[in-house]
Amino acid sequence: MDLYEHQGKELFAKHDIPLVEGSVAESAEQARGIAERLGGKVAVKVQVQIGGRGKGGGIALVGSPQEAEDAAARMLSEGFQGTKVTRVLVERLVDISEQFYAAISLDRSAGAYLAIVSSEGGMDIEQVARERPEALRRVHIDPLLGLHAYQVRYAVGHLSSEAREGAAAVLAKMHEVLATNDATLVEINPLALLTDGRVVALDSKVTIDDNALWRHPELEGLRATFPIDPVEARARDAGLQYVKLDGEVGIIGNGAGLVMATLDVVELAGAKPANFLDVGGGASAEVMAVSLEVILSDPSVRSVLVNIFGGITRCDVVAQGILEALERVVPTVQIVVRLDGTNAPEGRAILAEANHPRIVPAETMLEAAQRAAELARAA
Amino acid sequence: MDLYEHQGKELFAKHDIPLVEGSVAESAEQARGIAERLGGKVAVKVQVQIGGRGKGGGIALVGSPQEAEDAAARMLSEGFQGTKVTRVLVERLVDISEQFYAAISLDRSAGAYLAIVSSEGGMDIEQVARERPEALRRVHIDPLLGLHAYQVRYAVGHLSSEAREGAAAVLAKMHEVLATNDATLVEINPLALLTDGRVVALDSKVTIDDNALWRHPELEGLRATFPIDPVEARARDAGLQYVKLDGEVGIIGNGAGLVMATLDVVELAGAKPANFLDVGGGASAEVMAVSLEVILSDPSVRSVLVNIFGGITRCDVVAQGILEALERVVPTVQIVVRLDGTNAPEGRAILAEANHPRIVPAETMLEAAQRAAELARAA
Amino acid sequence: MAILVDDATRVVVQGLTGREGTFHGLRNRAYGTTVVAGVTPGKSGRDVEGIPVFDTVAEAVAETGANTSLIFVPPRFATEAVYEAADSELRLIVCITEGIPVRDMAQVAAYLRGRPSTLVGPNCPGVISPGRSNVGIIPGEICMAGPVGLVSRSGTLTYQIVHELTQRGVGQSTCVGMGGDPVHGIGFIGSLERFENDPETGLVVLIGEIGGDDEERAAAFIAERMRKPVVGYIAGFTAPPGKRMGHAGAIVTGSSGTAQAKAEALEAAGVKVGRTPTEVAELVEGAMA
Amino acid sequence: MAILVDDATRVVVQGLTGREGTFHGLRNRAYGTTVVAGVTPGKSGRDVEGIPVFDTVAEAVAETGANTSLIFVPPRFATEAVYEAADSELRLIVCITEGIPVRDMAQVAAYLRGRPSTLVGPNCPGVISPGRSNVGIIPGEICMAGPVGLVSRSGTLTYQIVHELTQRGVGQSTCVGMGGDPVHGIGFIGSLERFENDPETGLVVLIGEIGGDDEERAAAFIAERMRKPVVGYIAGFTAPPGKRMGHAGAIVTGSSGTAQAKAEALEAAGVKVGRTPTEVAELVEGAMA
Repeated sequence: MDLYEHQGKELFAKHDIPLVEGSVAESAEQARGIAERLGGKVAVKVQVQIGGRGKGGGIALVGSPQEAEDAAARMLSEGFQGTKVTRVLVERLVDISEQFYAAISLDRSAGAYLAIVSSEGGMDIEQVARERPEALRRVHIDPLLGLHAYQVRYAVGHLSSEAREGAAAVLAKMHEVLATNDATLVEINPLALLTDGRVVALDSKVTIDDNALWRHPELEGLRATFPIDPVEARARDAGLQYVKLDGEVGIIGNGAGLVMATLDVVELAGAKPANFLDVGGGASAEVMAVSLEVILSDPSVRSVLVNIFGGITRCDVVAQGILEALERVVPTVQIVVRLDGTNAPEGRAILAEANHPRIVPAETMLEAAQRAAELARAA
Repeated sequence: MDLYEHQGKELFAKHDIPLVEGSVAESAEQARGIAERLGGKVAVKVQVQIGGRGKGGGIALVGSPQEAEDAAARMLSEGFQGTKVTRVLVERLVDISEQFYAAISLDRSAGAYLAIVSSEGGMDIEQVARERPEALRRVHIDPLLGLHAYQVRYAVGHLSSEAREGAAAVLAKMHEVLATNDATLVEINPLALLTDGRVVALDSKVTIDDNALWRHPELEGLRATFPIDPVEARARDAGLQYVKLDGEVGIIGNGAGLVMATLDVVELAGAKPANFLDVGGGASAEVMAVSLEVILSDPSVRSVLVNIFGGITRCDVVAQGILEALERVVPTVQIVVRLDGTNAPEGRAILAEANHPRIVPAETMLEAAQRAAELARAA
Repeated sequence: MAILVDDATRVVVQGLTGREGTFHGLRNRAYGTTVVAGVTPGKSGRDVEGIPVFDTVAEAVAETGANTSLIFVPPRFATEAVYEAADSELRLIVCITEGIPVRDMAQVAAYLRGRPSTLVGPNCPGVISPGRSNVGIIPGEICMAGPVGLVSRSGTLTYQIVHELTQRGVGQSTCVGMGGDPVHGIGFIGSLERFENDPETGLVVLIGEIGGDDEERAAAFIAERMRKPVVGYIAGFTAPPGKRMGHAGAIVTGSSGTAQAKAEALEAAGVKVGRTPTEVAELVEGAMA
Repeated sequence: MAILVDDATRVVVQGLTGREGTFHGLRNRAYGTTVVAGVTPGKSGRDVEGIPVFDTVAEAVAETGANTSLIFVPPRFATEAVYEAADSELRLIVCITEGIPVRDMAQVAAYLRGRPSTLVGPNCPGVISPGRSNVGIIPGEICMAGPVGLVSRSGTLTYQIVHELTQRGVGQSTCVGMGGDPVHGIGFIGSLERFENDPETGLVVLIGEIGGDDEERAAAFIAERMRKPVVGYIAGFTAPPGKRMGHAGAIVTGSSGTAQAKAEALEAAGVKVGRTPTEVAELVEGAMA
């Protein structure tokens, strides 16, 4: 679960990571009020989970409460790069002396967390890593022992001497944030040395491990504040992974790898996926029914491909779910169904017996993808 | 640092390990009062750091306050196996159904802690381990992860089913005691299942890691309550390891291994050590002077052997310390001095120049031991 | 021979008395796997259709000589189950459980370093050596014994490819479902190394997906150390960057980690990479001919 | 050759700017040891008689190619220093510090499992390969180069025995002061194994003392694996038994821990055990003749 900048900063504040004074506004009037309280000169920042806000007009540096109000009004009405904006963060403008980058994230290949500090920040850090690797220092953090003082010392040892102590304190607290909240990423870009000598977090990116949210009910609650597509909301409420794309074939599969392979094969067959949904392992008839309803509720879908390889999932149960869905919604498109693995003959027999006009059975994955692509093109 | 039974039980109480009701008495009258409060039927137990109290008369099971007073009076006046007794523990008598043994201690060869639970307790556990090894279960405890629930489950899995839950809770709390207090040993023998179903600690042995006492000032304070020989107290105040023995040669050396080897060589030379004192590494002249004073204050000493192999310790400094001591005390015995290693020639020269009548220089460790043994026999 | 599981495998199922544990434990036994014990705290003395249940793995091992664990335990308790199996020095630990927090797994990974147990998973379908032993949830009926070693980050995609191989009459020595979680036990390299040393394996199929750099590191290993042919497949050529794909292992992170980059790395190491599961099966068939 | 330290040893002294660190760091350098760096947090940029000081071991290693650490850091910070050295994958870490809590060392020992660094100590005099490199506080002037490998739990007792060997003209390949703390790095077995494989070592002297079962386990190793002759010494035949040793210790090891038991175990493994340091030197001289 990715947190918004202001949510990440609220976590930072709990762990005493120095921040710039500011508040969240949900309306232009609120933004004006905050700007007045902060003395007029403020930054207004869209709260979205997309990078590149600075270049893309998502951050306005303004000189008066009126300008803050105008900027907020524009952001809240226009959105940002196609994404709806419901909140802006209004922060006091500060005088920056130097900008750094600091992050702690999971290093999958090491099976451990990795702290990264760059002496250059406020820009695309991947570019810095490619072009000036010496600007970055990395230390692995033992998951049982945590972050040692010597590691912090090393990680900030290449920063300017004025910034080192403050940056060291921030890094240690970033690890506290990570460990206390089961985060898999805590990133600050830029981490800034101000002209008054303080080292403060000007941005925040925090990702919480979804698998650990049961340990953090207070964070689980944040999800409710995220703006979300109603179709995605329905899928999520059913515990399903649904993703909207921009093609025309709706795709249901079981297991992330098989779903991705299905997307690939559909594209090779000359069509584009409209969306996809992973029913996961052991899907019930009810789950299949909801899945099909979700997929069909997307108006851009011209055909549907159901690609199930039964393991824990039983194909007879899948077939029943498909038929249940067809009692609840009346599809306007054809549904190609390919069933294999556990109880596949039984599943195929159930569909054959139902003989539903919208169901198109297929023998293999490749054949199913080609059939769905043809149907989408024909529709 | 070894704790007395009642001190260990005070730690246990803090961690909610079930105990039998009782209090410490420093006089027979106090013991009577406690017995009255507990209803008369009590156990009176000498508080000493010696095993075998049960067989040796150190525990009296009595039926009335008067008997408790009599038992306490006897123990406090007579001592226990030659050791002075300043306190007794008076505890309510309980009905025991079964007796077990539980301990967590350092396993040096594994570099980790080891929990041991025996289904037979209340007796010599080493004998149980030799004769009925199947009565013992052992689990190693990872120093970074602590004691897992499955380990506790396994460790108590061979106890009677009535005792398992209670014993599991005690074992988990014993580990808490160990980890929280930097103990290297937490032992309960017997751990008893009472007829009322409770599992309680009837005894306690707790050893605290001396090197970790700075983390536990509250425990460091307990040491002040230990009865101690005044000579030992003087050595300890100077940070020296002094041990009283029952022979006639006083021994000073640097380093535990060299001191032990010196004891051995003195015995092979036909004498017995009266005491020994390890000045450790880098001894100053003052330390040497105090050491010699301590050793000479023991009236059973007939000769002294100073055996120093300089590493960090400088032999010239040692020689000066010996001369300083001889200005402060007037020895009645000969002092054999053997100096080797760092600055040995300078040290020997200092002693040669002083030409003190009580100082007998020796060239080698073997020669020094033989000389000291001869002098002791001759004295 | 085969790798990881074979005729000598003796399985203790941690969580045998749970719904999934019972279902798959019995299914594995029906396949021919030697399932000797189950573990569920507080249920010692019972049995599941003749499989005795113990309170602890240590007791199960002492009584039955189990050398392999199969874990079906809810995610909050699953890492404890792995520690327990590791403390009994089982040679193989297969953890099916999905949804274990990353931090817990990172601690397990640190603990397992230098210990004798090999972990497969978590969030994986397990390991099967067709005709011998099936430890996990891979449907045994889609497999057949033969010379192809297979290792995969994905579950159902593995079934798909195994199925296509079997339909062509190409059998498998061992199929390893390593799982897709960010922190996991055995990976491509550990599996490839074992297949390289396994006399019954003639060719290896490696099934990867977008995210991370496991495939790139596997490519380096193949170039340096493998003499047996390897056929590859990468899922996710058309997956949208940055969108969650169902498990954390499938997040595209910037430019590296794409299916394209992975396929190119493998091809540079001499691996033939199929663009569809069917093409993979065809490549294998061709290479075996 | 020798073991652990040799001409390729490049030492970083952690705690170089402290009193003991400076004294012994310079003393080791004067002996001929390649001392390349010191580490003291907050003192980077300074030097100690030409030895550059860094804030961290990582920086010291990057700048100077140090491969061995010598630790003189107060006990409260010493285990952090060991972790730091281990994280830089130094091949050898010699920790002189005395007084480290057992729990802290047990955690270090768990951390070092499966990592490439070898730890000597703590609470030890260090390691010397006479004429080549001295990393620690063993007085170099009492040693001479030769064929005897020596490993000891004791400090000054080691000096005594080395001294007696040298006085007889019997030199040493390497002297390992492993330290006497209950939880420590390299022990008898690790040292014996290295000496067995070291072509320059012809005979090994093992110096033990009462307590624990290191000597008994060393005896088992010698019986099974050593072909080179071993001469032993055990201190503490006449030491008073612990006033109150909990019973757990004796159950843990299954050994009484007495000098007598240890000497017998060694003799049963073919080790000649001297009763005095002088006798040890005589036995060695006889065996070399």
